[in-house]
Amino acid sequence: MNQSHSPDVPTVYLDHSATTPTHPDVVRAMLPFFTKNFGNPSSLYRLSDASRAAIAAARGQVAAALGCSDHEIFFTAGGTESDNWALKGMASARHQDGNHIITSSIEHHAILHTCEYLETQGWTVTYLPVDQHGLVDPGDVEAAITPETTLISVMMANNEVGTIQPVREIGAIAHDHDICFHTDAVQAIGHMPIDVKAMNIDLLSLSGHKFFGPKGTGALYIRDGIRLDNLIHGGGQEKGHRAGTENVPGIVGLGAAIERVTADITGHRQKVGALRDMLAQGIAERIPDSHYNGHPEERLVNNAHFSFPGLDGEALLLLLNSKGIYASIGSACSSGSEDMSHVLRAIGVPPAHGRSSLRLTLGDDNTKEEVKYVLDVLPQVIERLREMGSF
Amino acid sequence: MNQSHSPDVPTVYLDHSATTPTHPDVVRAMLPFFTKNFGNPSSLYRLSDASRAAIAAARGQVAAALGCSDHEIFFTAGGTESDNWALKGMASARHQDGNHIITSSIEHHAILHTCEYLETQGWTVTYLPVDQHGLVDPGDVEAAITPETTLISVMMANNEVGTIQPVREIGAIAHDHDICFHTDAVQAIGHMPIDVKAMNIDLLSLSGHKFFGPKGTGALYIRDGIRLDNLIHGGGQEKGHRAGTENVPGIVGLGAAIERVTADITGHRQKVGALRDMLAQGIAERIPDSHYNGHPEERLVNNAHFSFPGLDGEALLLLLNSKGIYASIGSACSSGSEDMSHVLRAIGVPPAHGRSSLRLTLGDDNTKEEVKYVLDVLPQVIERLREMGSF
Amino acid sequence: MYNETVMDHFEHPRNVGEMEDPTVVVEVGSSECGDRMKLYLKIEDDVIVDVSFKTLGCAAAIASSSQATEMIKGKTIEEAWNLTNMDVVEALGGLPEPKIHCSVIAEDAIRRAINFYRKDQGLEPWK
Amino acid sequence: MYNETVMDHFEHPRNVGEMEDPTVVVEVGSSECGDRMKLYLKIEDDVIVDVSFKTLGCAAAIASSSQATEMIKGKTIEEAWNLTNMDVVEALGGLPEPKIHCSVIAEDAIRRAINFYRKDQGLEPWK
Ligand SMILES: Cc1ncc(COP(=O)(O)O)c(C=O)c1O
Ligand SMILES: Cc1ncc(COP(=O)(O)O)c(C=O)c1O
Repeated sequence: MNQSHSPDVPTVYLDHSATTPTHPDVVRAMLPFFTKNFGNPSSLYRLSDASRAAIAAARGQVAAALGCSDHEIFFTAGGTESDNWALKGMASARHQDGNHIITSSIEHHAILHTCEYLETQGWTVTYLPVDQHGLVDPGDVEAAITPETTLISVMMANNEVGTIQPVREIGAIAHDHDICFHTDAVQAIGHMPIDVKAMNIDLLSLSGHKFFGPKGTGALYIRDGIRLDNLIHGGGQEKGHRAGTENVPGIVGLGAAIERVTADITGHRQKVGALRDMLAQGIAERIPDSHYNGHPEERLVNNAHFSFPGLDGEALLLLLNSKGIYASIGSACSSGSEDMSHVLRAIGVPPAHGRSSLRLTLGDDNTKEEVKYVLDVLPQVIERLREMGSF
Repeated sequence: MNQSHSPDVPTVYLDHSATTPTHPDVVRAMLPFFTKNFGNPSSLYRLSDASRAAIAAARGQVAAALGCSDHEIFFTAGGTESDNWALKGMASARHQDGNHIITSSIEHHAILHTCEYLETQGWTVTYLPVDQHGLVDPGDVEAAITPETTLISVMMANNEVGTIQPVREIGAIAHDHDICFHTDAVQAIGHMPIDVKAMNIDLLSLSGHKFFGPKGTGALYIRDGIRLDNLIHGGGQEKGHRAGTENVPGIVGLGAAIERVTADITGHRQKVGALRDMLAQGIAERIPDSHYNGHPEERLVNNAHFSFPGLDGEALLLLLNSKGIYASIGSACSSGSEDMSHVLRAIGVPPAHGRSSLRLTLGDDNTKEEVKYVLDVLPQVIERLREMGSF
Repeated sequence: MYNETVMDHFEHPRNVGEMEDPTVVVEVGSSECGDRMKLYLKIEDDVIVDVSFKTLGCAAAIASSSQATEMIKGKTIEEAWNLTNMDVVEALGGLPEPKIHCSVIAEDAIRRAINFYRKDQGLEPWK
Repeated sequence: MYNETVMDHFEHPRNVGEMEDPTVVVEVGSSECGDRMKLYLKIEDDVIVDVSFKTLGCAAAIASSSQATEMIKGKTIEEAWNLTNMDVVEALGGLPEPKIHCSVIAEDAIRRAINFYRKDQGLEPWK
């Protein structure tokens, strides 16, 4: 447990799906590119050789993590930009072939709001339902396909309840129908092995700050032969596909971070999986009327998501905060039941459960001790809030 | 002069318009937000207070530099994104009012290629000519206005020849006709005082790495009351106008850098102006058949742009490189006369001059000694190349 | 996100709990966000001599409940009637804009309780 | 951007300059990018015994000129005729894709010079 604001309160960060600290090794890799090797990669002179070489190396690191070729990787400013580019770029490039997009109802807003925007521009979008565990049924994907369908976008793993989708099967269906398949893998990187070829993926989004890389960095994998219109026009960077002076330190950090976090996925899964199971089982045992949301097995190895009816999630979050525990809620009070998280609504969580939900997402930097501390504090805090709210 | 690759060759960086090193103070300001204050600004807990406060402070720093309110500043991933957002967002928001855009023929590709894209989407674009010094005539702006015109975009200062446009007059004309006025001020920040209100600017783009801030950071000023469609859809960041987890260290760096570089613009103009004049006069005196491009007075205080007919600019650049001098060419050989820089073509530079052009852009980190070194080396190098190419 | 006064009232809410022998008890719910509050008043000679509450709600709802109960303790029912949710927000030193509505539940509960009391006394409810 | 061999030929070009008493001199220009090259050959018994050049062009054009002149020195005109720009690029260890065309000027100049020479000798130009 780290040092924290007040001497006797520990700091237990359990919100790795929101963001992660940039790993010190990653920061170290980035530093020379701020001050020393600062040359614009587009410049011809020797000073810029280091920038160019560093970008090429980072491209290789990302490609290696996904099982693709270097030239299939394009750097962006984050997962949101990658998602926007994939959807708008593909919709636009294939608008002559059709105007129908299929996605799921539990995508991140970066996908959903982009789809809603495309709907205002003449596209039709099917938002597939999910079962109570958050799973998309590949049969539903197949059934939703029309002659107008040009793009299917289904996330690899959900950011709230952690459910992992049958991406390979969905990709195969897409390809059977000559439809492009995009997956938002922002939450998946580092937590499960990814091979874009074997998984039938044409486009894949990722975001650096979700795996101990820097914020404001991301990438889009674009399979060879897939033609995408540009999202951001201007200079000839990224082989003319994504304009703007390259964020060299950020790209270096993204590369270092993805290499680091994919170096030993098996070990990570064992370690973090054990902590998560200890946490989830401990909660189930100690806290009455607790409900585990998401899929029992097909879920992110670091995700535990619960509802504790009889209290408000935000209040829970803030009391945990005062105990040095940082977590996330499924749905904010200001939004209330009507605005309950679209994910919880889609998996059929009742409003009273939805407003009382808590997401705990672990990382390699968490320890058994920390989990024990949470299992100590959480039941007390929940009991206190339930007592105050029961009548 | 800094230490460099080989012990006896100095390093003289004269390409500040391409990019700048991130200032050590700026890096220092950024560092805590990678590892310590890494919380997602959207998270409710105390850990994220520092991120939120830092973003608010940076917004204030940018606003102070431009003379606007904090809530008129929106962070982006660079000048290119800001330009794309301004043009596409405004074109789209006002498409009911008209489909005509006015810009100049010497804008950066971030503007020109975005305009070309908009042309494929049904917009009409007028590319105004400039005089031999690179100036847009406000009369031409007025004459180009049609009832369909919804947006005028003219850069504050040109990135190649440094010409400063009569932005205030153009803005006044735009407002007389109820047309939105955008200016790309990427090259201007720190080199001249800017007051968006007095200068009649509705939208302004800037990019951090041009003024000793980090690459991959930028901002768009959106005047109160101006409605712009979003470019990047997703989460509710930037008050719902620009989605994506905030690049907190980058934003902090941008704020620190703009505060630093606008703290003493008068002093900067005196210091760098003197160096630039020493350089330009020295070149004019020592190098026969040299041609100073751009405007004699209305130009960026750090910009010197020359043509040296009888040689190739890239060859010149590389020989300078081997002497430790880093500069930029107006137009690359691989492109040749047909593809001569659109800016040089627009100001009527003949192809033989265009291919032999050199841009030297100074910064506060340059010294008199360095300028002397350049004035020593440049004539020799030019003579050698001219000798090799004269017959 | 919340200021220190709000956090203090949230972490250490005043007047929490049930009350023996209250003069009046009401339960109100906000349909907007599902918050619920139970308010107990002990009233003597039109003066609120004791008050307690229970709330299921976010930090803003709990802090507003706590602050509001502090503000009406010892006051006449007329004074309590005139307390608005914005008075409570002000006393808390402000709430984030999207959380303002969470303070309405306390005002609601107090007015509803006062009118219950008045009806009990055979008086017209206030409007 | 350029490899070391290219940079070496560019910074220290071989065979630069005018030649006294050349057998043949040609001047060629690339309309594509405005490069120009002047090539001097001294030919004895169909063997290129000396060569020099001047070039106005980018680093790739200068390095290609230098490399090409090295490759034809001492060679028969037939051998020189068969030298292609890609041979030069290969000898240089490669050029960036958009710079390949800059190596064509040297091949052009050599072939043009050889045919001048052959015409001088009353022979048919090669194709
Ligand atoms: C599944 C998913 N997609 C997309 C995003 C957007 O990524 P970013 O905020 O880095 O742009 C996130 C995280 O915020 C996410 O969890
Ligand atoms: C005038 C101008 N506009 C826009 C840009 C684009 O900025 P960035 O490359 O940081 O996206 C640049 C610099 O590259 C520029 O000089």
